[in-house]
Amino acid sequence: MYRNHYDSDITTFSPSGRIHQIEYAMEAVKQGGAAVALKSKKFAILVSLKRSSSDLGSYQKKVFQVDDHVGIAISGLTADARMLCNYMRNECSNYDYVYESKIRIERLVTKVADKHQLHTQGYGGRPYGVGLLVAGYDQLGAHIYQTCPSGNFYNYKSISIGSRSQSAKTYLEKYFEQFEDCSLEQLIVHGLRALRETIPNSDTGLNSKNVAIGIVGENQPFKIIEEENAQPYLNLLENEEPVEMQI
Amino acid sequence: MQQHVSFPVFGQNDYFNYKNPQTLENRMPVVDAKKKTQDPIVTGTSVIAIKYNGGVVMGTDMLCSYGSLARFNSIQRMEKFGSYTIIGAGGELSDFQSLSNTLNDLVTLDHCIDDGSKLSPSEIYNYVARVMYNHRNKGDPLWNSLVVMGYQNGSSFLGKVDLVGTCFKDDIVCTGYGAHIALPLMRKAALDNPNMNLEQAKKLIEDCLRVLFYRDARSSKKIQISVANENGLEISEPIELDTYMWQSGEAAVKSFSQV
Amino acid sequence: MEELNRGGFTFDLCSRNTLLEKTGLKMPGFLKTGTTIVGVVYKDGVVLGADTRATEGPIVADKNCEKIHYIADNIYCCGAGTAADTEMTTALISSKLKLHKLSTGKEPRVVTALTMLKQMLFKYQGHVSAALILGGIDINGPSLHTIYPHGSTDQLPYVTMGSGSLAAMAVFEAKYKTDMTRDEAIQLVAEAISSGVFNDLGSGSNVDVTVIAKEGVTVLRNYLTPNERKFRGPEYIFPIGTTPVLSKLVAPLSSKVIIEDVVMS
Amino acid sequence: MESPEWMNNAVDLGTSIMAVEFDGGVVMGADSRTTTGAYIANRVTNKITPIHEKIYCCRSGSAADTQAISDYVRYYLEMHTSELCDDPDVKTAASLFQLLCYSNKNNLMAGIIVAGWDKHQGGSVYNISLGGSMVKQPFAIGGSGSTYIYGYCDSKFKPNMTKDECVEFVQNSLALAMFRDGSSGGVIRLCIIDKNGVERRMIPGNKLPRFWEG
Amino acid sequence: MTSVGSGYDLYVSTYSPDGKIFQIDYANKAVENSGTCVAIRTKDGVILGVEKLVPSKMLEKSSNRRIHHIDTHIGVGISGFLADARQLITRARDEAKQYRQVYGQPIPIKVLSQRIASYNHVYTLYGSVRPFGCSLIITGIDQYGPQLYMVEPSGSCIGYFGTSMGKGKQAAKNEMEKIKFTEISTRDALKEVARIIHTVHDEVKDKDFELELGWISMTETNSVHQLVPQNLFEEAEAFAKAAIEEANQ
Amino acid sequence: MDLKLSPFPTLEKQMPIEHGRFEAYVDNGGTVLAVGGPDYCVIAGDTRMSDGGYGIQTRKYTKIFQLTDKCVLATSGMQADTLALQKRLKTMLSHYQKEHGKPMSTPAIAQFLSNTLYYKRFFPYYTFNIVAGIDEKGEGCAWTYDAVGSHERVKYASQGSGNQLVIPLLDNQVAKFNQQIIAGGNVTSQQAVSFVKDAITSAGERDIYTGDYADIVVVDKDGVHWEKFELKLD
Repeated sequence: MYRNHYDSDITTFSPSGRIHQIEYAMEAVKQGGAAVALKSKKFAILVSLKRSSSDLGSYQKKVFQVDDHVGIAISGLTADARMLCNYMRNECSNYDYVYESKIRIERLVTKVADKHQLHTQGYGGRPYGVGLLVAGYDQLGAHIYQTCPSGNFYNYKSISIGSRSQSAKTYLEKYFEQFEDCSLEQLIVHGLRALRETIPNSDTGLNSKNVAIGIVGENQPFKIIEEENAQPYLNLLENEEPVEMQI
Repeated sequence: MQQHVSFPVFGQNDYFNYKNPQTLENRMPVVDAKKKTQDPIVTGTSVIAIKYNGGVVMGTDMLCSYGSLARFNSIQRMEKFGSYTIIGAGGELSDFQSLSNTLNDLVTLDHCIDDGSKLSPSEIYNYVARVMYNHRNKGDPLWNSLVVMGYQNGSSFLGKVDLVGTCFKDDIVCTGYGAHIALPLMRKAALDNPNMNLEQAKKLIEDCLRVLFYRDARSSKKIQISVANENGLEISEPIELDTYMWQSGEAAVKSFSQV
Repeated sequence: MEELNRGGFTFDLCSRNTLLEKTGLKMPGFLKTGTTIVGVVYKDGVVLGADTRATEGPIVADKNCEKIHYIADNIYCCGAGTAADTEMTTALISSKLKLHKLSTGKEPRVVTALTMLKQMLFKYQGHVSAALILGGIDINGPSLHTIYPHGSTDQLPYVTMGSGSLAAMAVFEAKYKTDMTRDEAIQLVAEAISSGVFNDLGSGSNVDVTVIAKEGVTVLRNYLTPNERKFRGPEYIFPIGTTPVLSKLVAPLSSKVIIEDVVMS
Repeated sequence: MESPEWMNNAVDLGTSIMAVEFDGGVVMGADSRTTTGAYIANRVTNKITPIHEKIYCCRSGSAADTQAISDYVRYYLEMHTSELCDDPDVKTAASLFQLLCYSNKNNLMAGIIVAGWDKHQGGSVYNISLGGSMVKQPFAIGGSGSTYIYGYCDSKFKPNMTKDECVEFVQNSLALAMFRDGSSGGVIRLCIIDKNGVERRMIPGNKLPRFWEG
Repeated sequence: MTSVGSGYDLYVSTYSPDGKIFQIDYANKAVENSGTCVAIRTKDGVILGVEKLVPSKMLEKSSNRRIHHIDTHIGVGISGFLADARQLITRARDEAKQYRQVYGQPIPIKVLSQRIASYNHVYTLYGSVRPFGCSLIITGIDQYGPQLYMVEPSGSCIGYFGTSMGKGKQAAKNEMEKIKFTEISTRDALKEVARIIHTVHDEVKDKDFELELGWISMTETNSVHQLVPQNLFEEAEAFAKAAIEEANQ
Repeated sequence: MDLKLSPFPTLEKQMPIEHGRFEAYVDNGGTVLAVGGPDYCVIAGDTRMSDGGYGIQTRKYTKIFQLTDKCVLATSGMQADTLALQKRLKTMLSHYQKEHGKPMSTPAIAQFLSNTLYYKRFFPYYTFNIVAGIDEKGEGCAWTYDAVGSHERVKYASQGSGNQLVIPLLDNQVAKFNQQIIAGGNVTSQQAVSFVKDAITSAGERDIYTGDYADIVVVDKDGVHWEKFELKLD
């Protein structure tokens, strides 16, 4: 990515019909800690890698509950994410207030994506620098969505975002066809394995401090599993034979 | 200067609203509502409905009165909203027309989203209840009593909303004079026969509308019956009630005529 | 002063009361029988029915009051409205009718009672709030009337009155047929009253039925009792001494009683 | 000093108006009396107002209100026509009337019958009553005089009349209403609309149909 | 791209010396980078077909639809930025709703198209915004029969019997010229659209794609716009594949 | 006053008079009460919803609304306002939960409800509330309110149309007013439930707006337990 005439303004198309500012905003997403999302028929889960700025600092929260039936994992600018998360919570409350039912995940994601888009078309603003993974469960089943700073969103079977997410994606692409019939536990293990791929070998690896898991599904309100609660799942991962998924 | 009447403003103005380009608000000719129904003018009377085993049946007559004048005699007072919900209305006709426009907008949007799930009867019911309550809070009520019924995914829905926003779900729901006259009959019938089938329920509704015709001065004998069940929604063609019980008129002068 | 003896009626107090009420004065509440009363003519008689709740505002004042009043041996009357008005009106007419009977030596007719009632109520211009159902049997056969507080009357084969009248009338309109048997008629009346009892908050408790036939009158007091109390907690026991005794005074009974012998002359 | 009644009272169209569908068009009719109080302010009023080429409306209620509304609707409809590049439907005009009447119901006193001809529906009649409800009817009557002729109209109306039958029906009904209603009178104005255009007629006060006058 | 880099092409409020507004051309370029969209109008209906490029195999089917409903009687096909198009769709739905509220009638397709075009046009007037990076094909049935319009970032709005946009638009137009629009039945047109999309798809550049078909017809769908039902969809796609097979032999 | 014969009826005269003007408040009746114990709280409310007059709209509208695992809201008065209030609280509490990661405590809810009610001081919710449950220490507690937010922590409370009938009973049996000998130690929750049932049954006997069924709710450390209970239907 190099600097050119067309990349300094959100209201400028490049001659090839691209908008570089949006693409740069997408880069911001790639700087964030990795997050993985995957789903079976009945469950959708988020697995994310938390970072801390220093050994003394606490770990940055990466998974947020939006409503009982939906939660998000974020990658990119955390402050932007908090705004969007608040927005989504409000939308959920409003829908619940008016209809006494849970908003469909896709409709919620569409709303938040539309909000993204508004920041890509007017001078004087910048696109949101955050990507969201949305996991939810509604009458249509379990869903995983990814949103981008561009305002696009995608309905995935499984996906990962954030730094070194390509490695996780490679893992997911290999196994995603099996996910459909997985139990919740199996799903989490798959998620953790995929997340493990994103950690550089030099690093300490996954532990209960830096992992946050969000689960939601049939008769399972959205719940965040972290700290000691995540340990049992990490143990499952440690006890198993290492998967030869090196690239 | 206070404007006597507010009228919409049309024209090629403000397509582009700088701060919020996606909304239409600034161009909409929607009049800043001074539309208070402090008194209903063209009104419909009772709506009655009951759940049976496998669905819901609702009945209304087709009259809209203007004071005591039987002004419009073939008004359909029940309407379908989406593929699962029917709403029946008593009270001010113009308010129901307005509400039904609002709901049609909602249902059309739901149709357009086309994501495989549609607004359920209960969602529409709750929406209507909020609309009615909000209008009440503005001192600008929609002067209606509404019965919302529906059938979706194997379960029946029946609820009522009135002009102050009171709303509840029950197996039997009646509005207007129906709440005084039809409701007792229907409660008794449901008690005697908790497992009513469609035919029995329809018959019950018809009988109750007949009694209402006998005793409610704002009712007529031209009625419609609608059904929501697994076959979907159906609103019948107008039915002319057979009113056969007038012998009491003879009995009234039979024994003596001094009085 | 002469004006006082002019005769006729004055409703000065009524208009005064209306005025006072407008200024915010609350009139003392009356016992109202927010009521369901019904009557139906069957093949050879009349069946009257009533619920047994008397209310004072939202409070149940009497759970088992009697609303079917005796007028004559062949005539009964159900009352709705202000309890005192209905009771006094029927009692008054009953006694007048008795005198009438003694003076004519004939069995009183229903129309006679009806005429007396309507003339009396009309005289009071609706201020006596008694809504009545008059049923009886005489040489013209069974007959049934309603009397409104203002003095208008109707004759019909089936009638209802009171706050539960719509609920009860609905039953009649749906199920009445001509020339019913006695049992059918009782059944129908009981159902009509029940309809009022269960759907009208002004009516409640039990169902009273009175059957007036040629052979005589059957008073079925508390014909149905569908509203017995369903739950009773443990008894509330207050040991002696619970209430503080502040002072004590014992007076021998004899000192208060004077016994006198009176000799009959 | 009290000013005379006709200065205080707003100008009301105590009125008899009607519109009837026939095979291929509509006939609209109205009396011509405008009153302030009991004074006849205008005895040859025209209460049938053009909204568009082939869409007219009969007005009842406050003269000022109904004129203001029809002016607005005429303007909106003209705007609409230019956007549509085609003649508007009668229903469109009626909907505009409804929108205005409903959203200002507290401040308006207007009962309006909209009728006309369009290529999609043919002749059609819409009644917008006081509260702002819109009802499509095969024939509509309105105004204070209409209450006297409901029975007559119900007994005489039949669907798919010829134009001449329809005109006669309207004349007779209005004459009866004008005879019994003190607020209606004067001449009968007629407006016959079909696909060929609009024909306006006037029946002078001395040529009205006459019936039993007891 | 003669003027690229000349400095006159950075904002939509700037003309180049030869009188062009380059930003609009660039926005069109965004449309041309996107999957092909084809529409055909027949006697009693309109068919929409979209070549939806699938960037990842982990995507759910039917994700990122490029055919949307505006009202019961109107559907649109999209080429270009999906996020931008969603704004236009929201706008179009509001327009349809507002028209119905005021005039009590469904909005005519032409009116809707013109209003959306005006909306697009506004975004070509100011330097503070950019044009929409998408084109819409608006289809539907109204009082005047089946209608088909295309609305572009520049704010132009043109009616067609058949048209196309996106990557393969020229190839698709060539294919379409053989069709007799006044004679073809809606069902046959469906197959034709499927065939065209399959024909113009460039397997070398874009691997995976999903065909999306939407239609509205007076006889087949009771004038309600909908996605083509599964059985007809499969039939059309089978036809398309067979036709291409045949052509390749 | 002049009696001009208006040739056209004025707007007022033309309106059908039978309907009357718009009345923004309706009292849908019903009785709720709560009794707090050492480590539990019992709440009861009937399920009759009347139409403001003599009609029963429905026999099974529950007046008790669970706010958290430790707190319920019992409300009588106007149903439409009740519902709006419940929804409002529900929304705010769920926001609180998400922001703070824990549910709001019962005393905090009590204060929050007061604020919510006072917020509508000049167009009040026509509702009569009791907030009841267990507090942070696990003790049973109840708060009683007027329509605009004045509130007070109490051991027991009752509200609604049967209030006057129930309150003397509670004064006597729970507060033991004016009694020299106060028998028995702690009341168990079963005893309290039985007493509360008796109280609501008695209200049903004499208050026409109370009846049909009752919800008996017990809040203790294990959560909120619901029971349906029959009253008279007349």
